[in-house]
Amino acid sequence: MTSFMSLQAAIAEYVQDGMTIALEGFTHLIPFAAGHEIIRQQKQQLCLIRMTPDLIYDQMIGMGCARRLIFSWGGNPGVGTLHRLRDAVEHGWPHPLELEEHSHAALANAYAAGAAGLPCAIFRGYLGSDLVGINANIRHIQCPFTGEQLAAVPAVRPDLTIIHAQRADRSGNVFIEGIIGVQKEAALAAKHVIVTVEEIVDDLRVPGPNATVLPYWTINAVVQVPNGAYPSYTHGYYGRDNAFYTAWDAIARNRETFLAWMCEHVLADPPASQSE
Amino acid sequence: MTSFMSLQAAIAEYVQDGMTIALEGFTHLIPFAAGHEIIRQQKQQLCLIRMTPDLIYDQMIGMGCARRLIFSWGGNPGVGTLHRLRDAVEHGWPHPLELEEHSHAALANAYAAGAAGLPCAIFRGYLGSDLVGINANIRHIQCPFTGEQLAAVPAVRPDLTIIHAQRADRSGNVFIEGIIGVQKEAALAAKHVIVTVEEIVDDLRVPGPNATVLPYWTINAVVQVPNGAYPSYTHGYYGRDNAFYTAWDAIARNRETFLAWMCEHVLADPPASQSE
Amino acid sequence: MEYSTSEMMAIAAARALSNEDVCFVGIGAPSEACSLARLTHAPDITLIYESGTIATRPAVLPLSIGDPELSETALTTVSVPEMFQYWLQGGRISIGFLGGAQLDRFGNINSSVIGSYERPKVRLPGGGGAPEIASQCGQTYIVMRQNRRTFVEQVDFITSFGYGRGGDHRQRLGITTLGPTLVVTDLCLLRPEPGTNELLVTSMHQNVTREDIMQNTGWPIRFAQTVEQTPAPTDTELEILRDLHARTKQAHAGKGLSDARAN
Amino acid sequence: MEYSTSEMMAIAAARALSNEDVCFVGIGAPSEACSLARLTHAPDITLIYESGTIATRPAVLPLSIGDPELSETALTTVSVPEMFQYWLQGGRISIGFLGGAQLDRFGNINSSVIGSYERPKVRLPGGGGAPEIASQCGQTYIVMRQNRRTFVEQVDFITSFGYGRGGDHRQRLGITTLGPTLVVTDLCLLRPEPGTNELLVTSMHQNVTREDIMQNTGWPIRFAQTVEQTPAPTDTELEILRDLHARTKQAHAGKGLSDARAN
Repeated sequence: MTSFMSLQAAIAEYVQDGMTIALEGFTHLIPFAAGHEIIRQQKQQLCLIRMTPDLIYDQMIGMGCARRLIFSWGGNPGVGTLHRLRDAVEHGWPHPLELEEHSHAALANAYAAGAAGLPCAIFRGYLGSDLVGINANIRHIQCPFTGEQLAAVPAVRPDLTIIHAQRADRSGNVFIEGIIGVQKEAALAAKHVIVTVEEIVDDLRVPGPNATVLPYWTINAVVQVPNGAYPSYTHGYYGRDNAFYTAWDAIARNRETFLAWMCEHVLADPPASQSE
Repeated sequence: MTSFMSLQAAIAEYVQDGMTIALEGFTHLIPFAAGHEIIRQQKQQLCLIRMTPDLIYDQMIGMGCARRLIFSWGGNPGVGTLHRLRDAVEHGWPHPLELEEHSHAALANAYAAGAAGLPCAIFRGYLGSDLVGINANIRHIQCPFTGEQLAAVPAVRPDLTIIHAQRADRSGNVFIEGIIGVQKEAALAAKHVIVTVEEIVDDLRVPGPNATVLPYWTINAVVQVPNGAYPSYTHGYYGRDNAFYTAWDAIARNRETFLAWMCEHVLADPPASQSE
Repeated sequence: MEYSTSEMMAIAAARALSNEDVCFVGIGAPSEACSLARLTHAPDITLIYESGTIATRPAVLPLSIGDPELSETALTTVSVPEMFQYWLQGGRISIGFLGGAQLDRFGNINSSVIGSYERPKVRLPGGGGAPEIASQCGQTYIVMRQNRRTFVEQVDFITSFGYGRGGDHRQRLGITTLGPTLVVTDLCLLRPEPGTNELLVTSMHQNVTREDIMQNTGWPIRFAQTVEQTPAPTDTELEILRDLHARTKQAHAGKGLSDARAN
Repeated sequence: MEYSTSEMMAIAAARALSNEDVCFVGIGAPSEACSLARLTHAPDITLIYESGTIATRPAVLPLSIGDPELSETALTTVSVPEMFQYWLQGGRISIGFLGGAQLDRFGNINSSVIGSYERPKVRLPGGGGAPEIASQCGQTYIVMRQNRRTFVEQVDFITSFGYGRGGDHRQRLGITTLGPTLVVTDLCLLRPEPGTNELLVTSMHQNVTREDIMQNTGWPIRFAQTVEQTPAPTDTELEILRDLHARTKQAHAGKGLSDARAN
């Protein structure tokens, strides 16, 4: 059942050191504000899951929140690599980071299996790829009808999933549209769910009978955070700050400029996404 | 790629005796007009797949089109049994009918596996049910991570799927909304696809970015058939004729009244769904 | 007010539901009970139909599992594969409602065939969603009329597993949900006996005797140590139920194509 | 008109596409080639991005795989699991576009690590959708700049399988799709040799010599019996490509929150 909470209270209540958590959003609707609050509350030793770690996990890794990362593509989209992720993997700064690396198909199926209450997902994947050799969580089963070998990966079942969405109604039902990614699956796969939303409204204003809605009884905390996905975006509310994504490359390239930026924009102040 | 065709031409081109075909639509959007055309063209020895055979398969079975039925619930919803289906199973009239019986969960997963190009679907199903003993297509696999036994069923891959939808645009892209059932999966699982639609329009008028749309290159034939789902219904166009569903029980109860009704309403005339 | 045994059955089933429940609803008696609960003491109950409609609020009883009324009043409607994958198998449903043609003392249900499977005397509609509703909902409630054809010594076919042969049979199959914790009939309420999981009569409806129940049960039925008496339907319950049926009857009559198109 | 080698690469890749293709598009060079094809000779080409956008028609190049432009102009947008299940694995994509950090003579691609996997010299972003794009699309086109760091004797890690060790290696793994049938670089076009499936140079861009290609390849590269010359970009191709880049540059500059909210 849902409670309406402040972001600070929701993160304090649902995020504990050492947990396995997923902040999902496939380019769109990335819950940046929630990630920043995790950094401010200095959560540590987290096992982070995300298909595309993006800037938000680069920041969390660089600030020492993570011990392990389960992912399928770890770059700055269209710009280059994630320097803080690389520094953690290549040089152990600020902590060594264990990687569990998958393909998108594998991780998308693993979230779907989690949502479906299954222990594993099967798919026709990883054929000929060296990823099979470096990830013990890629195994195989045989189809009992055709004999074909299929790849299997364990279901993703985070302790907590955090997503950002367009809006919630006053019961806590949440509406999401645009590039919906794996957010529904990530939410339904998790033990607990926090949803940050642009607004809380009387009428959810869904566009049709098949709109993507998470009922209030699938969510633990709804938090109103206008611009909570910035510099990612919220379809129908604001666009992606591609200029900032490009600028991040220089900011994150060395440790000093990174820390200075985090101090100024995340630690010291209320986050940009909430102050505007 | 799509062609716009008449119903008669589409059925003549894509339905051959002995084929495995699925006419899907979960209560909503059942392609009655297409089923009636199959009856008029006296197609035979079909292997029919449908989660809920409903009146349309009762009619097709009673008129001798079918040799085999793959299904998960074979009743007249809220009314009772399907008398023609029963007569075929219990007394072999007009032909004996082989049954492959599943649960809804199994068949829904099997369609999804077909759409996903997999040879089988796995799910946590049939626990303790005698259905396991009477259907050789219910097998098991072991999760390679937890050791749990999971049920497996072969993917459904029809030679042809026929569905009914609200509308198509002039390229042949199809929009569907309301109770969408397994229609998308059934279409994407099939080798060929016929879609009957209420109307063909310049602008598809989708309600939002995540509307259920089948692109034209997934469909072989688009056929305009106003009221093509009647006495089932089309959300946004016309309602379900519950009175007719109730009346069907008496019509179908014996062979003579059934045949007389079919002669009058399906064989002799252009179907009600097209004449109005 | 006077009332029928069917009305008593629907009202007794409705009373077992609460505002917090997320119910997987079947057509017929289950639909009636769930709608009645929503219109009386449980206005916020979440009703889900296997057609994919989530949190639906129909004003009339649907004839089918996918009537227009269901999707038109739902919070949202998902595909059928999603319904069975993310919602039912995903463990999101607290109560599943089941009926059937035959029931045995351990809550196993037959909705497939009377007679042998290969040469059935009566070919019934089949399981539909029931085999997985029986194992995947938090618990199940069964609603059925009680007589010697329906309450049998041994079901001809186990379509949906209850407690199997009793005891921990469920657990031994790896099923973690509670199973049929309540059976509501036109005569009484039954609940599984702790330990054996045999269904015992725990409450008898007004004017029903032990003799009535024994005569209408195909096995030597047992009664709980304390058997309660089911409170009679209140006037409010009966009025709301009858209004619902009146609205339903009107809605289902003559919804022909020409009618619909005139709207 | 004068043109750069990058422009030649994009234009050569675009020319390989047709109106009937259903393309799984990656960011960067693939996106450029696909958009250019759509804006020139293949207006009805279907472009699909792994973010779930189907039949998208962006006016500018997206920076990311999930820019707003993509879903705003798409026929429809599906979830990411559905994209990988029904559309990619379902066999609906005719052409997958791939890039990478390293390529070998059999079209195997590394986009994971330079050096060893456990102690990488450079940790690259990883495979993303590529491992399954490589095996599940009807065929794949690879677009990469060609030099001794990218065209290597042996890739450090096979992220996405091409022809493995050549010959029928693909078939032996049960892969039924064609694999990398075309590689487009800033110097030339390469195609697999029938039988061995070793990549051979089949067309050289204007003003490129065999010596240039050999010096920029980390293995003893072979040339097809007949090597064509890639036609130079036309003025129209160049103008449309440059317009696209100009629009893109403007769109990506200063799309801050305040800007966006002013809209």
